[in-house]
Amino acid sequence: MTDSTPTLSVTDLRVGSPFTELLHGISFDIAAGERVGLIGESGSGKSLTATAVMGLLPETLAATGTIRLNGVDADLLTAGERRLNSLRGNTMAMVFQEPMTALNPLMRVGAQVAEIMTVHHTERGRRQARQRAVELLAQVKLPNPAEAALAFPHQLSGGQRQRVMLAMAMANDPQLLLCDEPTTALDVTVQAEVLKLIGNLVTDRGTALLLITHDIAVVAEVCQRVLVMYQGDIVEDGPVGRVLTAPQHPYTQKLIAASDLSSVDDRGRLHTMSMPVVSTPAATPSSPRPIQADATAALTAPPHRAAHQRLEPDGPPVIFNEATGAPAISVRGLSRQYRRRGGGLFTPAPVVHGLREVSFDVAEGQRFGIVGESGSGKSTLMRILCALDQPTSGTVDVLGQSIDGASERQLREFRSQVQIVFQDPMGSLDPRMRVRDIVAEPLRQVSRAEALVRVEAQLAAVGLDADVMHRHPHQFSGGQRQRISIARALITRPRVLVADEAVSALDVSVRAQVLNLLADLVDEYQLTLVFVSHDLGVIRHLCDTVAVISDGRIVECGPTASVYDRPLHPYTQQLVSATPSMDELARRITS
Amino acid sequence: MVFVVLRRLGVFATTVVVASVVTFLMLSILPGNAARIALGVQATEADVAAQATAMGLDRPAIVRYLDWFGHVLIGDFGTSTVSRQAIGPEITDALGITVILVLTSVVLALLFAIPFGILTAVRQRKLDGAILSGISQIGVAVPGFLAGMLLVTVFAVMLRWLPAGGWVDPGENFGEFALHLILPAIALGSVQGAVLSRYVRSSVLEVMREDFIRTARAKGLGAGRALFRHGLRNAAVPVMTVLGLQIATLLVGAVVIERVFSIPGLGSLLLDKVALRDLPAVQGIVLVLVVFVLALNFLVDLAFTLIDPRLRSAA
Amino acid sequence: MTAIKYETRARRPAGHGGGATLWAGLVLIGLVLLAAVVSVFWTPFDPEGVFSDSILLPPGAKHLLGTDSFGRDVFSSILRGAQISLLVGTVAVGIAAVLGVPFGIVAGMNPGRLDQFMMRGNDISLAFPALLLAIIFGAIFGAGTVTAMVALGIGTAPAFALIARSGTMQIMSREYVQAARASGKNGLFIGLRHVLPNISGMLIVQASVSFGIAVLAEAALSYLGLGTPPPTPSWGRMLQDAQGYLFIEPLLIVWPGIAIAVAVLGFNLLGDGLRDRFDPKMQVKR
Amino acid sequence: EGEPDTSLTVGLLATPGNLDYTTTAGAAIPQALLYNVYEGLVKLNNDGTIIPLLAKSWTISDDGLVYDFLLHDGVTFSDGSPFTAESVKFSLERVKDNWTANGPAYLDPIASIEAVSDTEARITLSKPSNSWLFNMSGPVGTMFTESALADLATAPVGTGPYTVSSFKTGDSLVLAANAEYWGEVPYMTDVTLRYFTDATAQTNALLSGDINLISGISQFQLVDQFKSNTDFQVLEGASTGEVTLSMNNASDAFSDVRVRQAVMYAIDRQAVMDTANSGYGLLIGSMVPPTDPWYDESLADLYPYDPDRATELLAEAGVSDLTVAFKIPNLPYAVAGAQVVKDQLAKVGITADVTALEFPAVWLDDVFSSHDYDMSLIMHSEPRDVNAFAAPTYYAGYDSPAVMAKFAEADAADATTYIELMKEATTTMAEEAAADWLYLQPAISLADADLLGVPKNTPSLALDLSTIAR
Ligand SMILES: Nc1ncnc2c1ncn2[C@@H]1O[C@H](COP(=O)(O)OP(=O)(O)OP(=O)(O)O)[C@@H](O)[C@H]1O
Ligand SMILES: Nc1ncnc2c1ncn2[C@@H]1O[C@H](COP(=O)(O)OP(=O)(O)OP(=O)(O)O)[C@@H](O)[C@H]1O
Ligand SMILES: [Mg+2]
Ligand SMILES: [Mg+2]
Repeated sequence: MTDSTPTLSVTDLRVGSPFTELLHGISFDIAAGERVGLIGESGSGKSLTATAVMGLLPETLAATGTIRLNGVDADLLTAGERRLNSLRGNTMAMVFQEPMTALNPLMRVGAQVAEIMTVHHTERGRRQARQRAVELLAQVKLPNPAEAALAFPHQLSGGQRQRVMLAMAMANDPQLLLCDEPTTALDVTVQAEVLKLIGNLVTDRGTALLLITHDIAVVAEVCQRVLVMYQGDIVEDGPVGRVLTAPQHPYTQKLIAASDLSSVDDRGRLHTMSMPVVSTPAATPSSPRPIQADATAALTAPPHRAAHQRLEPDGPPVIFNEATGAPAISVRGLSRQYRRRGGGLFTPAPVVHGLREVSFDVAEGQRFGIVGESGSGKSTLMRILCALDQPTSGTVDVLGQSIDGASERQLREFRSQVQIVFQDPMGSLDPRMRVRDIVAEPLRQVSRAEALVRVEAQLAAVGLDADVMHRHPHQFSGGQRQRISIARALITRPRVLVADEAVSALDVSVRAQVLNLLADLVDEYQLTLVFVSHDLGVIRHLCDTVAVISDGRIVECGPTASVYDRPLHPYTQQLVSATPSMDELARRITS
Repeated sequence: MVFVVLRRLGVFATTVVVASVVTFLMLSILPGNAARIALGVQATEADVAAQATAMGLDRPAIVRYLDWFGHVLIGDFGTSTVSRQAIGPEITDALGITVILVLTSVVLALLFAIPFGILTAVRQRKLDGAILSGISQIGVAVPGFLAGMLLVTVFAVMLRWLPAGGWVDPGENFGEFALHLILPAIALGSVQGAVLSRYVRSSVLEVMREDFIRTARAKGLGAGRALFRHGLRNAAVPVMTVLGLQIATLLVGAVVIERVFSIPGLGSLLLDKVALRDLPAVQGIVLVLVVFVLALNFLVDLAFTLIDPRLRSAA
Repeated sequence: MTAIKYETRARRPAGHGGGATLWAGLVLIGLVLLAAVVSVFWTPFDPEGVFSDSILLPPGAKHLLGTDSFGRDVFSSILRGAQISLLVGTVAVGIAAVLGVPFGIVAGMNPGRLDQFMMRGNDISLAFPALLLAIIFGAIFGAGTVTAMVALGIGTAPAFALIARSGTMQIMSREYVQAARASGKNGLFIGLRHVLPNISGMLIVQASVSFGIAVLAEAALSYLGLGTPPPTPSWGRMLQDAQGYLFIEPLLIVWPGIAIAVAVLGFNLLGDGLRDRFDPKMQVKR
Repeated sequence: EGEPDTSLTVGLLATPGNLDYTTTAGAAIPQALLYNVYEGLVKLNNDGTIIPLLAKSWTISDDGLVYDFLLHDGVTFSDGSPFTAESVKFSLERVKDNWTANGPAYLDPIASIEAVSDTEARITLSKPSNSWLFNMSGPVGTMFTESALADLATAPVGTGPYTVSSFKTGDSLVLAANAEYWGEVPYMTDVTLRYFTDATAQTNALLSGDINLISGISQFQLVDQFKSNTDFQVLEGASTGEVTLSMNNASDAFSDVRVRQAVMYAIDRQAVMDTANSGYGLLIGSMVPPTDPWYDESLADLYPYDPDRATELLAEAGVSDLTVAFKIPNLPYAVAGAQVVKDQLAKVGITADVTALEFPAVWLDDVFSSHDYDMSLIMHSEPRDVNAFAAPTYYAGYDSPAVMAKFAEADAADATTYIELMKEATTTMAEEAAADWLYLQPAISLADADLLGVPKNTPSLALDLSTIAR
């Protein structure tokens, strides 16, 4: 940081549509080699800020203010298109938020990476550019980079695509690198590598970095300075250590408190930053305190085992978490294969293994967590447990009902006893139905009046007022929507609740609310909970037992604390070690 | 692999057989007596009955179907009850004419629609874009035969630059062939072009809003280059679907233009043969049309697979 | 506060998504509708009579748009013709939707064999375009408005089926459908309560566009003599009749031409406007 | 200057399905081939008189039964085979068993045919017949050669001035002058008959110079533009097409003559012609065109337009609220005419339910074969078809033994009595309102101004090209 002029200087940036202003005049600088984090609530304007710097705002939005880049004698907001074209991808580069759609589906990824070099003539020829593209792909740790370069985007996983984006952004050694949630699609192990890579680039080349994320741990790990955005304003700007340990703006304070899954209040509940509008907090005096379910939950914990501990290589597969009495859920040798649609004109449809030979039990009253990377078969398992999908082979018994091959009529009773909460709070609610109808949906043979009474009671139980009943889902916040879907799941008083990534789409603040609510309800109704997440921290907080899935197999299972502290399987070890935790964070910051 | 190809062909063949049954059934309930039409108003009822027997009209439906389709399978469409000639060549001639007409008009339509559609999409928020877009909207709203009538009036009748109609085989006299093709191809193509340009426009608009275009621009590609290098191939996929459907409907749909320009195409042949209750011919024509459309669908699918790697390999 | 924020988000796109186009479309359709409704009760002259004493008059004070070869007031015929166009459009689109939408939904809800089977059936019906059906039906049942409408309806149904199917497949992958299944709801309920309402946007767009196509197709059929028989005025037949008078009374071809263009344009603009409005990409992104 | 242009393109409306008029009905084939490719012993001249063709001359025995034809010498068919009296015998004897269309019954009067020598043929009738020789001028009188019967549908072989050089169904028929023709070789050496489905397309083709001649325009509103255009000539002549408002005499609605007469008074034929036919045509009042010798122009005024009288007649017949099934063919003139008729009938309280039936298929079935109709509107274009119309089995259902007897008597009578009796019979039919013959369709030809010798009238089915020149 010898040069006193910052690499990027943004002054009084305002972005607005003809109807509203979205950014209310934000200003910040980034010096060369400086790593700045940008955090904030979803929708607070983080992505807008970055795209405004790139000059790539959607046509419908207009920006005012000044954006200056070191060495460029013009305001980027008013510079000509030709000028900007020569800067974009060369002097400044950006990694966009959604890796699924940011690549051209009809072009090989190697060519897409090479293009950024040929456009700016930073490589002499097409062939050199291709070669360099392969090198870059290797740098971002894409396995088999030469082959990967020839792949089309759909042939890569989300995380791989994100790394392709990163390779592209780094290709021309930009002075300014803008990364918008560059690791959301990555599992923690890859995330760590990618972050290291970004860090190296910045240090080696003196690049100015703006890193947008909702993951405070990531910020702590990578950045020196952090900006906090709240509703279109930068509300806090300071060194990471200061902001994370002594936040000043109330929003930042709440945000940080809510991010910490290990810090709980005296009831074992997370700190939330809920700003109640229609909801009252879960633990209002009106809602009866639950009878503590600890007595039933105090089971003899099954041993902590991992798959590779199998005694003989060809011996019977391990049955994880094997219950002694009658388990709530009993799964044996479960496999599910998918036959992909279509196939080529001359190739048969390929077979995809969703699950392979999975066996485990879940005892009544247990809070059973399942973790694993994306695509490892978690959702598949959940769908089968809820009889929404049929296994290819194996048996599944839930509450004594055999699910494999059961007809819808045989499942009638089952349906009211096993309920599911889905990942996406918006996607799991029919946008055209009113809350009242959504929540009442699972009820059968119940008069309308009674249904209304029960819906009202259930909404109250999840902390929503009765007046929300006539609204449509889009009129709620993410956390409120997830409460609605929980209310729907609980209205039939099920004995088993299956939650599939029920909090991963939520931002930290809302996440805390929902986790608390779930914990309350599980206690209150004495539910057997099966909770899926890719986030170890969340599982650790909520579940007593955890199973780790990798590539369609359970690789390890045991009491949460035990798995977390003494992981047996290499995959689990990776997973645990790569997960940044707030404790560690605090250590690192203070050191 | 061979198995998959065979299976696809099997499905295709089954579809064709079902289509032939549908065709046969639908046409077997046509009212009107082909024998009476052949003999005219002076013939007695006895003559007509004898003629019907001679034409094989009194056999049970299933026998007639099997006889017909069996022969079709070996390439024999039967003999026209009207021209008393083999129907196959009659259909191929007419189909050839219609296909030339339709393809020419589609090429014209594309030549117009692609630049026009892109232009109106790119300049969507500009005045000229809006005006051009308005023009194409109006183009869509004009009935094709009206366009044809006006073209004839101006270019053939008033200016006498081009023939008012008719058809000359390209092998016979290519210059004349080309002259005769111009007006009908323009009449058919202009409306299709207007329709297609709407699809090109919306498809390009859609692609322009895709994230990967933004990515391309973030690489430093100008808006135009980003669109050309990354957008157009993507935009082509939905446009091709429409194009396939358009060609399919145009094979019969061209009949209106064929009438305006007195072109002996397939649609005209169909109308004439229906009027004369030349059942073997009508069945043949409809079957050829149906198979043509099914084959076209097949080809469009194939083209998709070539353009879009996502369809080529599923992984 | 959060709730308020979401409310404004939901409303904002409605304000400008396809606004001008939508309004232009609605105004044009409004005109056609007005003509159709008014002509039920009143037209300046009888559009179906024969007036041998007022043949082929040019436009004037008495006959706003002149008269045709039967001495009929063209303005009255244009007004009455709106009825036919709207009728044909409504019935054709209605038939297409009634046949195509349930078909598409059932196919979309049952991926696998049934879907494949139904889609091959759909391929076959796609191979019989509306005009071909109109020709065949015209021969079987006699040409006329009803035949034309039915043929157009059946001919358009496969398009509706395709759209409904692809929409259904999207909706079926949504979690709320899974939730409904987990609640023990059967296919009929899911189809009616979840799928249909959620694909209605797409279907309305399709309906609007098909409406325009039907109006044009009716004109083409009338031209071929397969449409509405005289004396009931239909714009397409008016055009055809006027063709013979192109050199005597060229205006005769102009009026029905404009009427058709206005109606088709109206429905196309409406369709475009609605598409923009329903298209999540045109709306403010979350 | 230079070579005279001897090629001609004619625009026609009805396309022949094939070229065999011995088994295929319709006017299209004779129109193209009769007198051009095929010839008979006699020919119907443009003014309606019978003149010699392959027969140089003929004599008729006093009892009207024996016809001796003297044939031209050295005539050959276009395939080279000779035309002799044997050809006459062969061709005419073939009709009875092998013809199914175009009136094989016309030759029923023939008892025997004898080839006296190569150039002399004798035909003996079983009873005298005035119409027989007239019919011999039509298709049934055609001379064929035995050597070329295999391919009548595509390769006609006749003795005429032209041969068929190519035929594309629905598109065109190309004729080339027959270099070996026994008579005077025609001026036009290459004639293309182009077939249109649409009258406007036809006139556009003429206006744009694609074709030189339109014979028998069908939509008369298209004619006026040519009258003022000096590049073209408009030729108006008489056809044999009586546009007929037929009433099913056997139906409940019209079995009472007074009801039929009421219709006659209710219809303003001039107005029908003005409105539906742009004023072109001739009011005839009976089924006789002016080219027939027994034409009586006074019949046109038999039933003047008098709606009051119509109402009276209906009242007399005790008919009120009459609704009739008015089934018309879906042809332009019928569709137009029916609208006017319907309107006029409405004024005397008759409701006509108009249905346009597909022509020919459905109309022939419903109306012509099944007689399932009350009223129809169709043009009868065959020459001298009034006898056929009077047959009780005919679709008109007109059943008058007296009239039938008179027709039979006329046929057997001598030439002058023939005309007299025909006149009486047709007058009776008109008086009894067997049908309402609205008007005679005019034969209007439109041609390039420099064309000469374009036939004006169409008394027969043929379009005689041999007289046309530039
Ligand atoms: N094209 C647009 N037109 C109007 N408003 C927009 C547009 N794009 C984004 N917005 C609004 O601007 C605000 C900020 O959006 P932005 O994408 O910057 O949020 P973010 O902080 O990146 O959120 P997230 O963490 O969810 O990615 C949001 O309220 C969003 O609805
Ligand atoms: N309907 C399907 N058709 C084909 N393959 C499928 C289908 N559903 C899932 N798969 C495949 O099965 C595997 C497991 O998928 P699943 O959805 O269970 O993973 P997951 O662990 O829930 O992942 P995520 O965390 O991303 O939700 C993946 O490879 C996926 O691509
Ligand atoms: Mg963002
Ligand atoms: Mg999942």
